[in-house]
Amino acid sequence: MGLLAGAAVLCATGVAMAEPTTGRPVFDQVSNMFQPVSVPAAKIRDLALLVLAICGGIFVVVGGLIAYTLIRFRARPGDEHREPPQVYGSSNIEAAWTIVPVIIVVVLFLATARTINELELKEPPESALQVTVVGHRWWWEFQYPEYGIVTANELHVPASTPDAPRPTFLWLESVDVAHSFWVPRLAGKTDVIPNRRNTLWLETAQPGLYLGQCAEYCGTQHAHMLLRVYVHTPEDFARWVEEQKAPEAEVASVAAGRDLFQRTACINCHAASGTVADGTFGPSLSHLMSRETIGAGVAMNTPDNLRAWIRDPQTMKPGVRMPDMKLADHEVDAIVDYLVTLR
Amino acid sequence: MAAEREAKHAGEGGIELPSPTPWPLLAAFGMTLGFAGLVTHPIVSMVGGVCFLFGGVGWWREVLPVAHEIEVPLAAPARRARLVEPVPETVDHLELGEGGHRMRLPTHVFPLSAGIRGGIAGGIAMAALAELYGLLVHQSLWYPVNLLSAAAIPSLANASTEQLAQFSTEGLLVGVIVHVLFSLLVGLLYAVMLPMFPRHPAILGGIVAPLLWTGLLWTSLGVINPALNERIAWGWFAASQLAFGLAAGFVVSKMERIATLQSAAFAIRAGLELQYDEEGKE
Amino acid sequence: MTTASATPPAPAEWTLPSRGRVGMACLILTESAFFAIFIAAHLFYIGKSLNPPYARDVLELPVLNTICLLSSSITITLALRALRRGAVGTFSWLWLATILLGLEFLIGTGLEWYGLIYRDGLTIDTNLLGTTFYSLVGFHAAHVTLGLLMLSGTLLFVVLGWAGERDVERIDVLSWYWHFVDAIWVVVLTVVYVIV
Amino acid sequence: MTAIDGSVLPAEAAARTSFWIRAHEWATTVDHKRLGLLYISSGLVFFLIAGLEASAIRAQLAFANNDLIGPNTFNRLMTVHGTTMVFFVGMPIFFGFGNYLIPLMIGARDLAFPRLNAFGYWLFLFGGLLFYFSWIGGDGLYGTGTAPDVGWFAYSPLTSPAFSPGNSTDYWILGIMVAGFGSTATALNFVATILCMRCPGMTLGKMPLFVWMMLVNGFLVLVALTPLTAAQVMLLFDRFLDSHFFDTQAGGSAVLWQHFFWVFGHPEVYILILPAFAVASEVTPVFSRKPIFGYEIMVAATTGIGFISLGVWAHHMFTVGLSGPVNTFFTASTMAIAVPTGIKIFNWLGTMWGGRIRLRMPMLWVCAFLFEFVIAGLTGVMLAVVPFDWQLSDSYFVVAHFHFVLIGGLLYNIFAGIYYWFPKATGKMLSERLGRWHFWVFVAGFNVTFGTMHFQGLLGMPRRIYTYDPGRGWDLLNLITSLGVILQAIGILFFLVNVLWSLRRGEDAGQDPWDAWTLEWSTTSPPPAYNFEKIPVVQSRRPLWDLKHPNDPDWRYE
Repeated sequence: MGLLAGAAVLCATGVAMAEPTTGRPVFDQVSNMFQPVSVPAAKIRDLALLVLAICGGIFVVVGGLIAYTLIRFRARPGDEHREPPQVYGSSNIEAAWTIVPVIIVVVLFLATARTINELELKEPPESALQVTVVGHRWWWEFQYPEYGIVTANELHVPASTPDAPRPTFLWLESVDVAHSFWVPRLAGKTDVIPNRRNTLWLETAQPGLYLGQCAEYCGTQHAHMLLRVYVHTPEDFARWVEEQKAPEAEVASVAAGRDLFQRTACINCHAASGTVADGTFGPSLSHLMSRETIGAGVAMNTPDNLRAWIRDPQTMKPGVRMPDMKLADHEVDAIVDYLVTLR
Repeated sequence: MAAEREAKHAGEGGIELPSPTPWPLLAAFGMTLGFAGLVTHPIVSMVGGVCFLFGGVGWWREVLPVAHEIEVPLAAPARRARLVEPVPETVDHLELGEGGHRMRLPTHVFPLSAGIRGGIAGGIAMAALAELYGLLVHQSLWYPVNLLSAAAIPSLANASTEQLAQFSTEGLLVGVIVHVLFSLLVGLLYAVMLPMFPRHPAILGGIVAPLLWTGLLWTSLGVINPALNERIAWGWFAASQLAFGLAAGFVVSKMERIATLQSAAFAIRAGLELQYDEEGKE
Repeated sequence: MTTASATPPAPAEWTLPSRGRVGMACLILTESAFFAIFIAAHLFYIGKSLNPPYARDVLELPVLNTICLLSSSITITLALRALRRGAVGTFSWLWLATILLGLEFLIGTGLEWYGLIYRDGLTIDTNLLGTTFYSLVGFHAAHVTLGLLMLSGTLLFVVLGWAGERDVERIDVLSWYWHFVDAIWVVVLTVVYVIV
Repeated sequence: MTAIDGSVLPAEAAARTSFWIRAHEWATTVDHKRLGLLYISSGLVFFLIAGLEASAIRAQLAFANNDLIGPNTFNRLMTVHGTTMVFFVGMPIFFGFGNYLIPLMIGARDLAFPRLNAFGYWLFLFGGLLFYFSWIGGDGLYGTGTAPDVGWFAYSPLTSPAFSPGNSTDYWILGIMVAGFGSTATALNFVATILCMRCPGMTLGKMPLFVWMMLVNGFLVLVALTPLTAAQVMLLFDRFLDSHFFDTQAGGSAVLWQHFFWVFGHPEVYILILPAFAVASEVTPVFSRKPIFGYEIMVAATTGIGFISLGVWAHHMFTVGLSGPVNTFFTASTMAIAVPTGIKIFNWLGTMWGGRIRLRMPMLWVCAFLFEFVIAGLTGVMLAVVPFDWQLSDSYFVVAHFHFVLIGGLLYNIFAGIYYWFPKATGKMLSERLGRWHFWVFVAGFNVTFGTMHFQGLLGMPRRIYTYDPGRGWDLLNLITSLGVILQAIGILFFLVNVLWSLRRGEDAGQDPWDAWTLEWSTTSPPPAYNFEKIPVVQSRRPLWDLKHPNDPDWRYE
C-alpha cells in the first residue's frame, strides 16, 4: 500500500525532475540511481533491475499465497466446533521450498560476484584522470596532482568519449572522521576513512552537473556536506584546468582587502594563491569565484552570501568549524571585495 | 529438580519458592553507580562500590549454604486451576493412512539419493552435449566451461572468443563447481517435485521444465552472464537443458514407483492439504 | 484403526543437566566471546605500532608463569578428586597449592609489567602494542584475580567447616572457571608471546 | 506471606495494601512473572519515549530547509532513538515475554536462577536510566549536559576524544554496557532454564517452538553481546586511558570498530527478530487450528539462522572498501541466511493452509507481519547484492528496510504477543473493537511512513541528515513520510487506551480463552506464584490437545 503510493510518487517526481533543466541548475536535480550516466552506475542499475525483477516476482507469489490462504481458509460460521485435519508437514514441499530459494540465491550470487569484481578496480588505467578526494568535517577537498590544482566541494572531471576514453579515478582519504563519497548517477558510494586509502572510479560520456553528498554520518553538519560533480567535454575541461592553473590577477583596488585578509587569522586555515595564506584546515580560496556554492553547498556563491558567511558562518551552517571572526562591517566588505576578484 | 520438589511437598498444602530479596536490586544499583562515577564524580563510584559490596554479600548469604525459600500456600480451591477437560470439537479426519491424521505427507517419496543420482545423470548428459558443441563449433573443450564461469568471473566475461577457447584454471574450477551445484540442486528438486505431478513426469521433468528454465534465462541472461548472452547458440543451449531434464527425470522416476494419489488435487499431492473423509472418493 | 490405550505412556526416567554446570558453561561461552575480540584486536595490530618499543624487542616468553598456571589445573583436579573421596585435609592442601600457583602467576605478571613500564617505557598509551598487550593480558590477569578470590573463599569455607564434601558439585563447577582461565592463557600466550 | 503474588489476593485486600508495601514487593520480587511484566512495561515506557523522539525527527524532516530543531538536537535525537529502540525496547520486551512464558511453557516454577533474573532486570533498567541521564548530565556534574550524538553504531573515530569531547559518548558506552551485563545474565538464565528445568516428558523435540527460539536466542546473546562490551571497553580505554585501539593518528584502524560493532550488530538483529518469530510460531498454529507445519525444519532453520548470523556482519560494511573476495564471501553468507528465513515464512503459510483461520487480534498482527516481513526480507536480499548496496547503503532505503524488519517484524509480533498473552497475565481480554482500530490505523500509518522511505533512498537521500534542500525530489516524499507518523501515533494511542480500559473493564478471560495447546493455558489467569500446583507431565508438543482430545491425542502420532 505504502509501496504503491511511493511508486506513484517516484514516477511523478522522476518524470518531472529527473533531467537537469537548462541553464545551470542549482539544487534542482533528482539523483535517481535508476538514471545512471556513468559506466559503474549503469552496471549497478542493470544488476539492480535483475534483483528487483526476481524480488518482485517472489513478492507477488508469496504475497498472493498469503492473501489466498487468508481468504480460502478463514474460519466460517459453523466452524467453531470443528477442527481441521491435523497435518504435521510434508518433507516434499519443505524440501522444494528450500531448494528453489537456494537456486535463486546461487544465480543471484554469481551475477553479484562478477559485478563486484568488475567494479572494484584497484589500479587506475593509463588514460585515467586521477584525483585525490580528502574528506573534512564538513567539506570536500579535491587535489589534481597531475595539474597541481587544489579545489573544494565542486569536482570537475572530463567526459570520456569512445575515441579517447578517459575514466576518472578517485583516491579517497579523510583527515578526521569517516565520510562517504556518493553521487548516485555516477557510481555507488565508497567510504572515505582516515588512515585508509579507498578508490572509486567513474566514466561518463554525458557532460552536466551531478549532485551527491556525504553518506556516512560524520557529525553536526553531515547534512551540509554536498558534492557537485561537473562533467565537461574534454575541451571545456582543458579550459577549466588552464583557468585554475593561472595565477590570480592582482587587482589594485582591493589591495586593502587582500592586506586585511593576510593579517587576520583567515590564513591559518585557508590558502589563496598569490598571498602568504597557505592554511589547509579550510577550503582553498584560490579561484573561489569559479565555484557556484559556498559552505559545501549551503548557499550560492554570491557576494551577498559571502558577506553573510564571513560575518557569521555559525548562522548559515551551525556547528561549522569556521568561527565568527568578529570583524567590523567595513572589514568584512573589504575582504569580500578582495575575494570576489579570485576568479 | 522440579520433580523432587514436587515429591517433597505433595500434600503439604504449600509450595516452596525462592524468597523475595532486595540484594540483586542493590547490587545492580551499585554496579550502575560504579560506572556512572566515570562520567560524574569519583564519589559516585565509591558509593556504588559500597552498594555493590553490600548487595553482593547479602546475595551471597541468601543462597549459601542453602538458598532461602518461602512456602507459598496453595490458592483457595475455588481459585485453583481447573483440569483441562475434553472438548466436544470434532476433528476432521483424513483419508490417508490407517491412523487418521497427522502424518507427514505424501506417504511415498523418493529418497534423497534419487535426486542426487538424477542430478549426476542429468549433469553428465548436459555436459556431454555442451562439450560436443564446444568441440564441433569452436574446436575447444574449454569454451563451454569458460562461458559458464563467465557468470562470476569478470576477466572471462570481458574476454574475446579466442581467449574463451583457451584453458583457464579459474574458469575450470568455477565452472565445475557451478555445474555440479546446479545439477545436484535441480536433481533434488526433481526428486521432490515429480511426485506432485505424477501423470507425465517424463514430459514435465524432461521437456516442460527445461524449456521454462531456458525461457526464463533468455529474459535475464544479459545481466546474469553477458558473455554467454552474446555468444549463445540457443538451439544447442535448449538441447543441453533437455538432455539434463530427460536424463534426470528418467533416473529419478526409475528409482522407485511413484505412490501418491493420482486423482487428488495439486495441494493434496504437494502435502499442503489433505482430503477429507466425507468426500469418500476412490 | 487400532484401539489405543486410554492412558498415555509413562515418561521414561527423567534426568536433566545440572543448572550450575549449564550456567557455568554459558558464562565460559560468553567470556570466550569477550576474549575473542581482544585477541582479534591484538592479532590485527601485530607489527603495526608506529613507534618503539616493539614486541620482539621487549616481550619474553613467561615460562615459569605458564608452568605454574597450567600445573594449577592439575592440582585443582586432584583436589576435587580428594574431596570426592572425603579427604578434606588433602583437598585443603591441594586447593592451597592451586591458590599459591595462581598467586605466583599474578606476581610474575606484575614483575613483567614493572619491567616493561620502567625499563622499556611501554605503557598503554605508548603505542598499539601497549594498547592491545596491556588490555588483553590485563583482562586475563583480572580473571585470574577473580578466580583466586573465589578459590580463597572456598578454602576459607571448607577450613571453617561451612562447606565440605556435600558441596563437591558446586566446587566442581567453580573449578571449570579456573580451567577456563588456564585455557585462555594458552591462547593469550600464543598470540602475544609466540606470534610476534 | 500471602501477598507473594498480588493477583491471588482478593481484590479488596489488594486495594487496601499500601503503595509502599506493594512497591517493596515488586522491588524485591524474584518471581519470573512479575519480572517479566516489569521488563515489558519498562520496555513500553522506553518505546513511548523513543517514539516521541522519532516524531520530533520526522517533524524536522517534513519540509525542506526546516529549522524546527537544529543539527545538534537532531543528531542527539536520532542517536538516542536508535539506541533506545534496540537496547531498551526490543530486547527487554522480548526478555519480558521469555521471562513470563518460558517457565510456564516448560512446566517449571521459575527460572533456573531467580535472583540473577532480578539482577538482570535491574541492571537493564538502571542502564537505561543512566543512558537517559545524559540529557541532563552529559558533560559531567557541571554544565547543562548533552546526550550522545554519534549515531547508534558510534563509528570511530567520531567517538574519539578529539571529535567527541565531554562525556556524551561515555554515556552511550556505559548505559549500553550496564544494560548489556543484565542482558547477558538473562540470556544465561534462559539457556540454563530451558536445558535444566523442563517438566517430565518434555524432551527437546517436544518443546514449544517459542521455547526453542528463545534457546537459540539465548545462545546468540551470549556469543554476540560480549563482543560489543569488549569493543566498548576498548573505546573507554581510548577515551579515559589514551590507548589507541581506534586512534587513526597512532596507526589504529577506524574499520576495526566497524568490524567489532557489527560482529555484535548483525546477530543483534536476529536476537531481536527470533523472539518475534517465536511469537508468530505460537500464534499461527493456535489460530489456524493446526499444529505448526514442519516442526523439525523450523527448529533446523532457527539454529541455522543462529549460526549463519554470526558470519554475515560485514554486509554492513560493503562500502568501506573491503577487498573483492571479502565482499563476495559476505554476499554469499548474507544471501544464504535468506533461505532459512524463507523456510520459516513458507512454514507459517503451510500451517495456515488447510486450517480454519480465526482472525482474532493476535492472528491479525501475525498476518500483517507476514506481509511486511516478506517485503523486509526481499529488500534485505537487495542490500545483500553488493553493487546494489553501494547505492543503497546508508540511504533512506536502508532506513526503510530495517524499520520493516524492526516494526513490521518485531513490533507487530510484540503486539500479537500482547494481545495473545494479556488475558493470561491479567485475566482480562483486550477489547477486540479498540484492537481493530489500533491495528488498521497503525498498519496504515506504518506503510505510509516506511513504504515511502524506500523511494527517498532510491532518489539518493542519505540517512541521518537533519535537513535537505528543496528540489531534489525528496520534498513530497518526506512530507508523506512524516504524515504517516501521525497515523502511527493515533494507532499507539488506541493501543494504550485499550490496555488501560481492558485492565479495568475487560471481559474475563478464563483459563484458556483461545482454546490453545501449550502448558501456560492449563493454569489460572493470572497464574499463581507457583505456576502449577502439580508439575505437569507431557507426552507431546501439544499437551493440552492431548487432554482435550483423549480419543485422538498427539502423542500417538509423534
